[in-house]
Amino acid sequence: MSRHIRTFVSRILLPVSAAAAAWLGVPTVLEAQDAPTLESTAAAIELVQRHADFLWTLLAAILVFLMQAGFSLIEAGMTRAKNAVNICMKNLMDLSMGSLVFWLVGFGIMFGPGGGWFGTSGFMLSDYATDQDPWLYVFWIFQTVFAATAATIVSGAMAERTKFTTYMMYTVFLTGFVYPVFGSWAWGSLYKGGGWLEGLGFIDFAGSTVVHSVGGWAALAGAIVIGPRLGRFTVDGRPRAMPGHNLVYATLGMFILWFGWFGFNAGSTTAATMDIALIAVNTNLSAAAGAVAAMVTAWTFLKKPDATMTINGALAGLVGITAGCANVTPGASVLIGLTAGALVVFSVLFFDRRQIDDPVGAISVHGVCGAWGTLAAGLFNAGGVTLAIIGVQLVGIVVAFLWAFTTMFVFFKLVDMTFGIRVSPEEEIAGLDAFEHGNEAYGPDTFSSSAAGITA
Amino acid sequence: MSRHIRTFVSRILLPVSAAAAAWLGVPTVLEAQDAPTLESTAAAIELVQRHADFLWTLLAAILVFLMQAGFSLIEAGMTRAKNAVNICMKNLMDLSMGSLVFWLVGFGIMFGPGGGWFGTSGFMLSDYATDQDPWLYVFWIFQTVFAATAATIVSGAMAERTKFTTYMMYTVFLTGFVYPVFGSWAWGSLYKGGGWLEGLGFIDFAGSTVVHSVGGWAALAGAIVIGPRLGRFTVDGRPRAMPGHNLVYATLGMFILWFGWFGFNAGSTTAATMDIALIAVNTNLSAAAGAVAAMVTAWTFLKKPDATMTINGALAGLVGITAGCANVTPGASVLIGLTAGALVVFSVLFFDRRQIDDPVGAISVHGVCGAWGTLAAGLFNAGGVTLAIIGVQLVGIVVAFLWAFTTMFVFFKLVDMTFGIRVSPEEEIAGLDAFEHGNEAYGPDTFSSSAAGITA
Amino acid sequence: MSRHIRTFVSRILLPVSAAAAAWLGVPTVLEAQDAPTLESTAAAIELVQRHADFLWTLLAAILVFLMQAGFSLIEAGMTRAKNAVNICMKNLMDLSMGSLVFWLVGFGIMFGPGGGWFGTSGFMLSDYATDQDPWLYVFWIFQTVFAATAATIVSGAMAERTKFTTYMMYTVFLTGFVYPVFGSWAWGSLYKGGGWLEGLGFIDFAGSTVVHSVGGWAALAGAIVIGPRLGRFTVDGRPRAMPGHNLVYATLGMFILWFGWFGFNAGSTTAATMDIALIAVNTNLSAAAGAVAAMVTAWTFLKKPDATMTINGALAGLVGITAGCANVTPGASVLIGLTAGALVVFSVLFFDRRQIDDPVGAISVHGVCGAWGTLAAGLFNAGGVTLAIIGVQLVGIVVAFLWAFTTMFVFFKLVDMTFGIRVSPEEEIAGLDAFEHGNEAYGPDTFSSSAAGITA
Amino acid sequence: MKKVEGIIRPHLLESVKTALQDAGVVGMTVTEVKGFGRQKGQPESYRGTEYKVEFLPKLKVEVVVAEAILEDVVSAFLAAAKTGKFGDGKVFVSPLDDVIRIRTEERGESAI
Amino acid sequence: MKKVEGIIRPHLLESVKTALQDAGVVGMTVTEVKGFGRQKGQPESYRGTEYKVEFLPKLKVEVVVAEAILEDVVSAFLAAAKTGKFGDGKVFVSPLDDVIRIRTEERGESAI
Amino acid sequence: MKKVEGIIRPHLLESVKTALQDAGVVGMTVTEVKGFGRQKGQPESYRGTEYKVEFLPKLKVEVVVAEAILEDVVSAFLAAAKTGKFGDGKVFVSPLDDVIRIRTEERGESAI
Ligand SMILES: Nc1ncnc2c1ncn2[C@@H]1O[C@H](COP(=O)(O)OP(=O)(O)O)[C@@H](O)[C@H]1O
Ligand SMILES: Nc1ncnc2c1ncn2[C@@H]1O[C@H](COP(=O)(O)OP(=O)(O)O)[C@@H](O)[C@H]1O
Ligand SMILES: Nc1ncnc2c1ncn2[C@@H]1O[C@H](COP(=O)(O)OP(=O)(O)O)[C@@H](O)[C@H]1O
Repeated sequence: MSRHIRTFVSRILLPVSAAAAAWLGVPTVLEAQDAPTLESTAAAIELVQRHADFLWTLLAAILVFLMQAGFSLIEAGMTRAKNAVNICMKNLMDLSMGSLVFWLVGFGIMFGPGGGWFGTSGFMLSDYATDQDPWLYVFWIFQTVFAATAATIVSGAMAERTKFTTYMMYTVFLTGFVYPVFGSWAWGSLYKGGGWLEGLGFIDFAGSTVVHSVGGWAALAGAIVIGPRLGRFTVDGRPRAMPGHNLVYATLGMFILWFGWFGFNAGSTTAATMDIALIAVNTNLSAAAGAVAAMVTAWTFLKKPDATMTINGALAGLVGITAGCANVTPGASVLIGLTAGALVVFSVLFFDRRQIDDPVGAISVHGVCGAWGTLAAGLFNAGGVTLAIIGVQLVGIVVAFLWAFTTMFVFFKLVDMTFGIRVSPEEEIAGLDAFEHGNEAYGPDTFSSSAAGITA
Repeated sequence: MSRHIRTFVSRILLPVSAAAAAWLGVPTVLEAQDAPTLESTAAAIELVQRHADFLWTLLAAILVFLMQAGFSLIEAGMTRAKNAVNICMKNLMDLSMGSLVFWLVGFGIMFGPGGGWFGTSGFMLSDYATDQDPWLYVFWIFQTVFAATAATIVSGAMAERTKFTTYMMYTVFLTGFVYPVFGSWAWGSLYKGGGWLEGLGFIDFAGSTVVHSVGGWAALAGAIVIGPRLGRFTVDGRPRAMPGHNLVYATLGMFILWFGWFGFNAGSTTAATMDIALIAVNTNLSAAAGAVAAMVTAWTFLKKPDATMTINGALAGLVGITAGCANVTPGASVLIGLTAGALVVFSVLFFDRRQIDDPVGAISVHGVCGAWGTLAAGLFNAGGVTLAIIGVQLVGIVVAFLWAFTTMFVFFKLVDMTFGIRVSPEEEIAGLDAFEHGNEAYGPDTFSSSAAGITA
Repeated sequence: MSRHIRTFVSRILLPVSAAAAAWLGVPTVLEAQDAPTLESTAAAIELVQRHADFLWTLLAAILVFLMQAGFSLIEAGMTRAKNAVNICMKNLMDLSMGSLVFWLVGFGIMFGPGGGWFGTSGFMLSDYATDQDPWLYVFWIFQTVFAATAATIVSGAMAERTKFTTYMMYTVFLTGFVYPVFGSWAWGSLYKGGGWLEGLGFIDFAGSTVVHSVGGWAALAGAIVIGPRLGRFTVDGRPRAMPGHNLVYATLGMFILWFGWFGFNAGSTTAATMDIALIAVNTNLSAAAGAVAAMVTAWTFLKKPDATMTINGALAGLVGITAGCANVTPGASVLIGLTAGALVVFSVLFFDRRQIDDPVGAISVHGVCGAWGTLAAGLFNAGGVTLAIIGVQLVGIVVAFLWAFTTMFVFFKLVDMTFGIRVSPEEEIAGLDAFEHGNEAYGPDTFSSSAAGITA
Repeated sequence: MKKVEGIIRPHLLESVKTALQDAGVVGMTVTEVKGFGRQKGQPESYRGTEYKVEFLPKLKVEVVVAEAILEDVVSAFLAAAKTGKFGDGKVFVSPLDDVIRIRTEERGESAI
Repeated sequence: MKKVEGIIRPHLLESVKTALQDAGVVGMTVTEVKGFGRQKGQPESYRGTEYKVEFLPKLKVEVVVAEAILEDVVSAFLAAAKTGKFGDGKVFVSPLDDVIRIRTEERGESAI
Repeated sequence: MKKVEGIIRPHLLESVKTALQDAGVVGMTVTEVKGFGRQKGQPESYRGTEYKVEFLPKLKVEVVVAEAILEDVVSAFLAAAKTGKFGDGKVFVSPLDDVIRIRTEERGESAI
């Protein structure tokens, strides 16, 4: 943009940030005109640090943003080709609808001041008008991608059989109500809210419970209400394999999620500090340990090092360290990851045995390992562990389950009784892509070359 | 690298940046030897801010860089398997050739001082020798990935029928002449140039017009000159569906583009300021609104929520907010995105009806929505809107069309009359991968296992 | 996290970084209570710069992290579908096992103080307890992703025929011993070590030799010991084409690697300085030149612009500039890239002729071009070139080959004689996915829909 | 000996397989095919252009059988592949001169 | 009743389909196959190793018809699938004992 | 004229092709199929659920030949496709009424 526009921008819309022109060589963080004083210098330093905080928080948000692509790939890869378009659309809508809904209501409920139960103002970023503080913007985008992440967890667990319309109602309900309400209890004070749970000293640095368990328990409710995919279990209830259609997608998705998770965890400082180093180390070690543990567990109990279990293991390690990434040591992170990796394998088998069909293992990865991570954040607390700390952690874990599972179970039941939640067997067999979207993920190349076999 | 090398590097090649050794614990941004004075402190603060500006601008450039992968995926996914290698190679060459050509001539034309029409010096980064200011480097890389983006837009619109050699001539011509010349009119003053358009106060913060419309109108010229793919329209001119071969690629590509766009828009501050927060919020809201609007529009008018239209909608929202991302409010961004999302669907149908074959919708997304975004930057200007502002915006929109469409139309016509622009029908039917590159995107696995069916 | 937790975190675990609360508006980098003095201001400035250094180094590490996904895609894409899961699992284990092993022993060997041959302390991040300096954490994660990169290079060269168990032994051996030992010679002084090679003034800024050649020569040893894939060469020794199964994956992988390489090279400053600008420019120009040169070379000598060669060319340019990215000019970078791009094509043909089967060209890209890049860093040294400089570079190149090739050759031979290194012909024909992992990368969709053809 | 080819709906393969085994079939060969006929595909639309997929996914199940069990095999197809809706498919019975089992070089009925 | 199998070039399916319908065919089954014959593939090269793809993509169009329209069907193939260049393909006519429509269990000509 | 269909192991296509050419065959059509029979697949497991893949990848090689070389063609299959293990496959020989080469409209033996 031209210099003209930039200063214009700053003047009109944003608190004077003369630094915007730094590269032009003119002094900027300090008012050029008069000689620097100790006070002006001090203020300038704070301003530069503040710029760094904005930079880090925004970059972290951008990293978390890409996790949507990771979820799309892992979910599409671990399900069948005939439903790939539908999975992608669901993830895209979690993000798109989610962003709009969180802007309209979610953020206000989660971070607005309120009666202690949830926020009641600050909708549509209205606080900017009053405060003129751009921090609101960077904080909002960081929180928005978190909300979208919570929403997208359910998509995998209900894959291959859920009506697209119903799914969108769910997305609006979760990002607009269920997630922000619980969030206000644990994280409200990060902005203008304040919740009873954080008041107790609940430790959930980046959201093992607030984001992942809430999403995971919502997924559990959904999977129970909608029931398993046709043919997923034999008449006498034994599970039948229903292999995903592309494990390369699943692997790529896992790497992208791991990549984004550095922003998810380390970004939760929302400040450019040295704390981010330890957090990133813990995140990486726990994920690595999770992958190894899941692989070994699968190898031992299921004969082969199953790739999908190993992938789940890496994610389990990531979910597991999310709560405690800032208050445990690297050594503890390895233990947390190892446990999560083993746990996720048994959890997947458990839900299979209970005939709860979760094509991608979302319930086990996010729900179960989210709970484990929240507990571990207390158990391995570098500051020492007390019964009080453990107690508070358990309260948070239980409340999250009760809140998310109950509200979503009721919601899904109601929707099922009214609009219906599941597609017809005919559609399920043919695939949701054709019926819901009129698309096919993989064009019948022979039959489309020179559009043969197609009549306009 | 060893301490030895680092200081060596700084000494020989770069303006002293002692901070390079910060982590060694020795004071660095301040000259250690003598006690700090107010002046040295002030200078040090400026230096740290400058480091932050470099950091942000480079990171933004890196984000924009990845958009090349996004374009490759979206274009490959929305076309047929037999041309996937060709699409990938075209995108890789847009970036590779583009980088070299922009280094050789493009940058100088766009940002060098000149007679007002375009720059005439500063080729091959020659200014560094004179100024010794490394800002040139970071600014160059940021501008280079922008140029590559403009170039790659055309690749999708002319997909599945363009000669590879011809395509590379086009890339050189666009990144070396068409794009930088227009760029110098609107953005020249960002470095040492200066153009008449920015002089009028033209608002195009991150390039709805400079990058996207220019690329989009070039795409229109190309699509018209080369004509539709075989079988794309019936003899009586009705369009026939030619489904893309992988909508998962298309979705992943869209997410990667959205991801990179945060760097594209917020990075255009080329400074670590608080402005980046609002810009990122606007970018995200407009993209989300675009996706939702396109989906609803397709659902309403085309019966189903078509995935490819929804993907185009997200991109339409991104292109639409690019010009005004820094001078409109979040609320306005939502409106801009909603409009762009609806607009792109009708635009795609419009060009189909005119029998202009654009496999990926590049003309509608980048050309049409780029124009809309440029207008919107005036209409929703937070600083208030005047007829003058609108007038200038319209001038920019029209001039961009005249310049890009005309020059490229003539270019493509000339190339067509000389070298020929389109492959043979035989090649088009068999696919460009085999004929142009001697490759197949998807190895005939059965037939290649133990190399059966193949004779060396 | 709640304010409570944050300060808690800082207090317990991390050196006071009050800035963590910057966004709360309270002064932070300066102690608020007492008026600023020149000294406190100076210290505050250093602290902010330090924060920027942490930010950049961590972000660079995150970029490098994603290169694992790039390697997975390029290797999976250039091999056959029946081995895609195995390739993905190998890459995931390089990262996961690698992270754990490098934490346990590798880092200490590479950067711990020691008798000059390699480090002997600092295992499991133990130095943090003594120094309380979080720099260790950010430096560790940056170095860890480098180690994982070195490890993953071999995976491609030994693809489609190596036992999974054997591969994991290799990964542990390389990341735990071979890589860190050489690394200590060239880079030890970056932390607490110090090696004879850097003592001589060896220039390898980001690792053309330390990372890439070491990985490349290990790959050569592996490829020789394990021998070519069944059917790769005719009885009379002529190579037979064995096309990869997905060149779109390969292209995406290449873009992701290029993307990550900006972190790899520019991040090696491990400081937020202006040096990063030149480094990024050089990296981009060399990669671009490499791609173009490889394409032209293939076109000239192999009749067609082969996509896989062009992709190798971009990577060759990246490997080639890695050593000298900070001490050569942009013009020199273009020359280095052009040479690397041509070189890689002939190198691939050379190893083919010697019947050394390297499905992805890892030996040529990383080994050969790594050596070239290390030499070029001396030849094009902006500070001027002397015989001494060239001599030292050659010493480094030769020593790297002797060390990496010999140790790995012996290792692979021993493993082969004991556990066996290669899968059975039956398994090789059926594919490693089924036998090693019990998975198929691409679910037989028809045969899995409603689980037909499958009996639990 | 006869060759029986059944064109069936893909998702019914499992039950057809079982029915054929009950009828005494030990081996069969299955091919993914596209079928054109009375059954009309779900109208699809791509970027606003509607189109009918006229060639629908089917499976062709080929079984070589001895005359003796021919009728049982045909009935097995009818029993397992029938939904009563357009698109159930067809069974074709054609003559066969000889069968050879590659592994043992047996010929004729014993090779089936 | 006869079974007619035509091996054709993939991109000509549309016209062959139309020609067959004009000849009175209501149903057909199409399979993607690889053909080997006089037509030689475009020489390809992968990483510098040249190779000829000898097995080229073709479509096999199977139609079961009543004797009555056999000749029309054969001519339909000739009319719609012929380019005159190597690789146009072949038409095979073979005997058929019986046809059963699964949906209705009709047998013989009426089941076609 | 006869039609010979051989079901073989995919990786043996190359040798079968050569053997057939030696037997005088100039053209053939190959289809990727899934075979069910005595040979049992490698037991696989997906996320802990074991399953046997019963339908294994095979190739069907179709050749239309003149009676004269029928036996050589059959022996070619036996020679090139035999490993002696379960799953080698089968060769089916069936009658053929007519062959037409689309390119030249030749009919009968000369069209093969
Ligand atoms: N005359 C024919 N020749 C070959 N295949 C046929 C013929 N008629 C039908 N088919 C196959 O049978 C399938 C079902 O036929 P269709 O007419 O759709 O339903 P139905 O058999 O129930 O009348 C078609 O998709 C096609 O594969
Ligand atoms: N004897 C044969 N048996 C089976 N299929 C054959 C035979 N000869 C040719 N074909 C099929 O016909 C196709 C075209 O034959 P080809 O010899 O290439 O050209 P043309 O038929 O024009 O002489 C081949 O690709 C193959 O699929
Ligand atoms: N009766 C049959 N009809 C059709 N195809 C058959 C029949 N029996 C076997 N096949 C085919 O032959 C293949 C090999 O048969 P199988 O019984 O597994 O081994 P073998 O032929 O060595 O006894 C099977 O996979 C199947 O494709």
